[in-house]
Amino acid sequence: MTEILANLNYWVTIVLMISGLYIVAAHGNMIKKLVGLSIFQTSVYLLFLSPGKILGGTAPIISKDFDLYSNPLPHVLILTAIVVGVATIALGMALVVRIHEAYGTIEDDEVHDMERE
Amino acid sequence: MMIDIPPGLILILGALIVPFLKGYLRGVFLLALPILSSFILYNLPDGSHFAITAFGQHLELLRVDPLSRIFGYVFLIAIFLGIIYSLHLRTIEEHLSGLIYSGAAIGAVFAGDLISLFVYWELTAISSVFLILARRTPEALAASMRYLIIQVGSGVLLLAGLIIRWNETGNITFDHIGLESVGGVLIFLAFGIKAAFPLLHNWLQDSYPQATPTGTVILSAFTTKLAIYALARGYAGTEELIWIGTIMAIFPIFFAIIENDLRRVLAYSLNNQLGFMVVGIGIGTELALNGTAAHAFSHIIYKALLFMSMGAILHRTGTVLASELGGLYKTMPFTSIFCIIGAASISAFPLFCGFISKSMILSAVAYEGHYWVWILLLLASAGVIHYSAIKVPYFAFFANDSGKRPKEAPLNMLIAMALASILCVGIGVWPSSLFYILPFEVNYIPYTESHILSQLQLLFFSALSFAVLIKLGFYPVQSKSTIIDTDWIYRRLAKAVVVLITNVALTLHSNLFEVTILRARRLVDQLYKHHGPQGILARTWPTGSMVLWVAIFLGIYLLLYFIKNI
Amino acid sequence: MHLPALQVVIPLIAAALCALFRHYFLAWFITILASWLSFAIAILLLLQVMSRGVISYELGGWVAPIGIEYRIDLLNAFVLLIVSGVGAVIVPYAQKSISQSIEKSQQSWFYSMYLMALTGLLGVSITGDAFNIFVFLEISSLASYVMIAMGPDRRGLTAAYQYLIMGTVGATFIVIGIGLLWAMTGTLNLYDLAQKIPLIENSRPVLAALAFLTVGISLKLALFPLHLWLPNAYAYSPGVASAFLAGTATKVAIYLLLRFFFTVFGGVEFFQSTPLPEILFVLSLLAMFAASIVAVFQSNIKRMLAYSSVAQIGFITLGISYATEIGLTGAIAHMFNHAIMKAGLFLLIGAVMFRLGSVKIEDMAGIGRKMPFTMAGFVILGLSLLGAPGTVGFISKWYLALAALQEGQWWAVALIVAASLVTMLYIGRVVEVAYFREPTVKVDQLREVPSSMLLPSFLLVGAAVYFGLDTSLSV
Amino acid sequence: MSDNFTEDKISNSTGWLAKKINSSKIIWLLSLICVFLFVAEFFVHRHAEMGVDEYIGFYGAYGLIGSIFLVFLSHQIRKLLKRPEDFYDD
Repeated sequence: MTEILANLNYWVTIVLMISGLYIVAAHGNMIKKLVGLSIFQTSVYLLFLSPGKILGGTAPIISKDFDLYSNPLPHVLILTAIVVGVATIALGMALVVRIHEAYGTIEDDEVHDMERE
Repeated sequence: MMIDIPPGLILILGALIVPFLKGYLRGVFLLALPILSSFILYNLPDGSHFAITAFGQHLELLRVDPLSRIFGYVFLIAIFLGIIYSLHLRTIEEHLSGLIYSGAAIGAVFAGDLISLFVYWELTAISSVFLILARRTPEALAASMRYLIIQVGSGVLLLAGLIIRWNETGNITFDHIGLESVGGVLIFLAFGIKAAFPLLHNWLQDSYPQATPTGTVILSAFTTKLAIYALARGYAGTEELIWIGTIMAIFPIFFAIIENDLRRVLAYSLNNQLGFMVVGIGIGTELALNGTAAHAFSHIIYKALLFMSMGAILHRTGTVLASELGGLYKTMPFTSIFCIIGAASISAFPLFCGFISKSMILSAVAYEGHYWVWILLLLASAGVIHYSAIKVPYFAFFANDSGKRPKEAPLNMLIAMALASILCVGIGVWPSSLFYILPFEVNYIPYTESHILSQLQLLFFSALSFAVLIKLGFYPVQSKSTIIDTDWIYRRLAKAVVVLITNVALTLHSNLFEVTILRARRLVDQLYKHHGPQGILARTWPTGSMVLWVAIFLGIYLLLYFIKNI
Repeated sequence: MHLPALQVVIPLIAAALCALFRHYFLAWFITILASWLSFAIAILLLLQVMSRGVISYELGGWVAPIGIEYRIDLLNAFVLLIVSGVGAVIVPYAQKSISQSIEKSQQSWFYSMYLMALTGLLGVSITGDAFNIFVFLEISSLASYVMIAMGPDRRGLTAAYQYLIMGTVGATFIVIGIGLLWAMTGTLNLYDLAQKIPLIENSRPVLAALAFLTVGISLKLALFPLHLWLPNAYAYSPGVASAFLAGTATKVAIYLLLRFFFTVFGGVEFFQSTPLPEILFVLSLLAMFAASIVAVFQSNIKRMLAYSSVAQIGFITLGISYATEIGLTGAIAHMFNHAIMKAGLFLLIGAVMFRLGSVKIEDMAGIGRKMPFTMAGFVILGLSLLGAPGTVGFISKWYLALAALQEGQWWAVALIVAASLVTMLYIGRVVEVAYFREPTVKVDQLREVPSSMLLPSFLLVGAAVYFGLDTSLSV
Repeated sequence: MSDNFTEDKISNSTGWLAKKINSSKIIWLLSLICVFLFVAEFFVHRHAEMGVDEYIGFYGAYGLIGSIFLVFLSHQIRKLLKRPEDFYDD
């Protein structure tokens, strides 16, 4: 148990990752798929950020009062990754809107059936 | 002098100019090309002339020696005759393809290394297919595709063989190869396909009769004789060839006797004549190789002549089925005479060219003491007169009158046939003219009393049996039918197999993923039935299934990488 | 010199300009300027690398491994050349093609996206920073989704959506792999990673990272059977986008595969100690056959070419799976050659679409007589695709066969050849319809496409023949 | 189109060869030549190449019997291989 707790951040990452993928795979609703995708990406943010956190450390602003800082690099990276993620989801949503206009549905299998015809 | 221009290249480059010419100018230009090319070939001394370095290899593009020279000459004669024969055509595709095809064949003959041989080898395949396609019938289209696949396949084998050989020996010069190595065997097979070895032969009977009237004339000259040249160069004296050749000389006879399409009959007889040449290569003595070269030379001419006469009939009547023809001698007298000259040549009548060359091969067989081979080849010679020499002219021009009264062949066709006939008789009467260009010195006297007599006996008794069998009604009735040959294997059997496989593949492709997902889902279904009425389990979601595959793959990779680590 | 930075920055700024001005012709003009400039830069970079060796460029003056380093060696200089070359050749063609299929008001967006995709792909190839790779990959992917969605068919939308899901999953896998590596080593610089990984290369996180990277990159390069997003994406996008993506996107993914396996993960020895060569080998063969056979049965010619791409990628990964000098030479040569051939083929089919308004094979009966140049180009590139001597396709297949021989795998040579024969079947089908059928009424009224479309296509056709004869560059 | 050479075709035709009498004439002529060739063998010095061919009339007999054999064998083969004309219609 303590071992699980010690690596809690990784366990959360894995659970998020798997549930995100599961939603993408299992849900037919295109928006829900995007939600799953978003959760999946979120797990990555956690994966990057959590190792950078040092217990008792503070934000990496140099000051005389502190000598223990968190690693700033993951924050920089993940800010970028979040922007990318937002752009992806926004584009995905836009596509879903267009698909709804064109097909009248956003259920993956219904669209799939319409295309087959 | 323009010594260093490869003769084949002149034809190929010339072909590129043809589309820009019209009318008489085009005709003159077409005829000038082979003449110019022969002139250059005549002035080329023996030796290697045009070496370049490519693919990190030393390539000899133009190696002239007596063996390649005689094939070069006869190929030029053949394309010259072919051009005259096709001068009446308004379209240029056959001229173009014929020129490139013959140029490639000539290029291949003068190729001094296997890589340039391969390039020309494939070029003959690709350029010649248009001669069949130009017929523009669905059958021709299908036949041409089969032809192309087999021909390109031969080239591919050649490529594989040459790579292996290069790997083994580091040498790609085109000289004696032999069957000792894997590479040698593959190259042998590649040549064998083009030479129409038994069981590899059927592309010939399948495609040649489907080509245009002029196309078949040109086709008949190059591909197979190029293979004969290649075999003579690479595999002279290979014993296996003797038996391969003997079988080749015998088995087409049966098919030729029962075949109704006269151009197909000629295609089978082409195969039978190749058998004699292959035997000659297998014997491999100087006399035998001389005989092979001479036979290839005369064969190209008389077989072209026979195909020309059939082509003329096809041109005028639209058919060459024996069961549809007969009595044409009344309105096509010249064509019939030329056809008979061709027939006399192929059956090796004294005073015709076939007599000279076939005698050389038979004598070479006899001198080496191959008793059974000799007996069987004699049988094949007797058989030739049946299906090829008598059957073709008989059913086309005489036999029972079909009531068809076509016009005599166009003038250019007659001229081409006349020239070929003159060559047939000329070589038959003055064999020394042919002996002069043979690869080895000739000490052979074809015209001895004994030889003439035995040949005449063989021919006339055989002819008598034909006449009697026809009279008594024992000769197979010529009727519209399909005779199956080894093409059955790929047109029926293989087709069935391929259809099966592709069906399976297609079904797999479209269903495999979904089926797998479905199965996975069923499993999940049982485990997570309580997951509510959402009913994710009965449906298929393409995007979803893709993602699932990704996950599965991730799992597989993780597992494999970790296993490796343990 | 700031050439490495300019390589990426020029198309990026140009993309922004296109979006700002929103005038269709101006946008096209900016695009052509930017794409040819970056092509010129790529050539200059390749020449520099050839003469002076590896170029290292520190962005903003921050020293690696803290700053981002652009590092150009022969391999990625070559990839830059492919990407920018294909990108540059396509633009002149695009104007006519795009003006027909996309509304005027939307055209500047298309060009903007085109430039963004170019930026992303160039960035992926040039950068030496692992996270940077992810960012650029996403830039190019996002732009491609938009381009695909702009296709004339509504199926373009679903294709784009599917590609978006798959692409994002793939990119996320890659970034997970990168994250694990970073967690283990504390660096994101590829060359720094290469130093540190051998010390810990058998630890589980590193292997997990490798698995994530493998799957993610396989998805991006459409390695069978993770190719399912590709056929629709290529088939329903505008002709220009199909040509661009087919020529570049998968090639960059292959570059990534090479870079990660052979630079970051310690090269050939490590590669061969994993089961990857075997997996790659089997999947490549499956791709070569399964995808080719599927291509034979396609009625939509763009889908046919898309499946053919999957098969040709199989040829490339086959070469990689051997991990020998000849095998890799073959793979890289085929990467270059396939970029030329496929981009050219898609451009020519785009030309058919431009006139005929359809890409169904049966609608193309007799088109060879009406659009002789277009179809002649198609035939030449088709011959190249099946590996006829005298074309680029021959060179790369020659090397692949040699690589197989070096391993003593005669039967693999036979399979390579057999797969090429299947290629002949689908190319032959098009040739048959185009040349040996009587033209339909619709085809009979067609004219050849304008030279602004023909010339770029023939530039690629010419390249296919030229590099088939002069092999000094690609080999 | 008839499958065979029917009798009425022969009667319609006017050609020299088509007449039954003439076709008999040809057979007689051929037989005559054959006899002549056979007799000639006694006057010509025969140069045997393989052994069997020293027997008088070997070539003639072999030609006659050999070709009859070939034709009859073909008959049998045809029964095996003959298919309708549209067998391969694909």
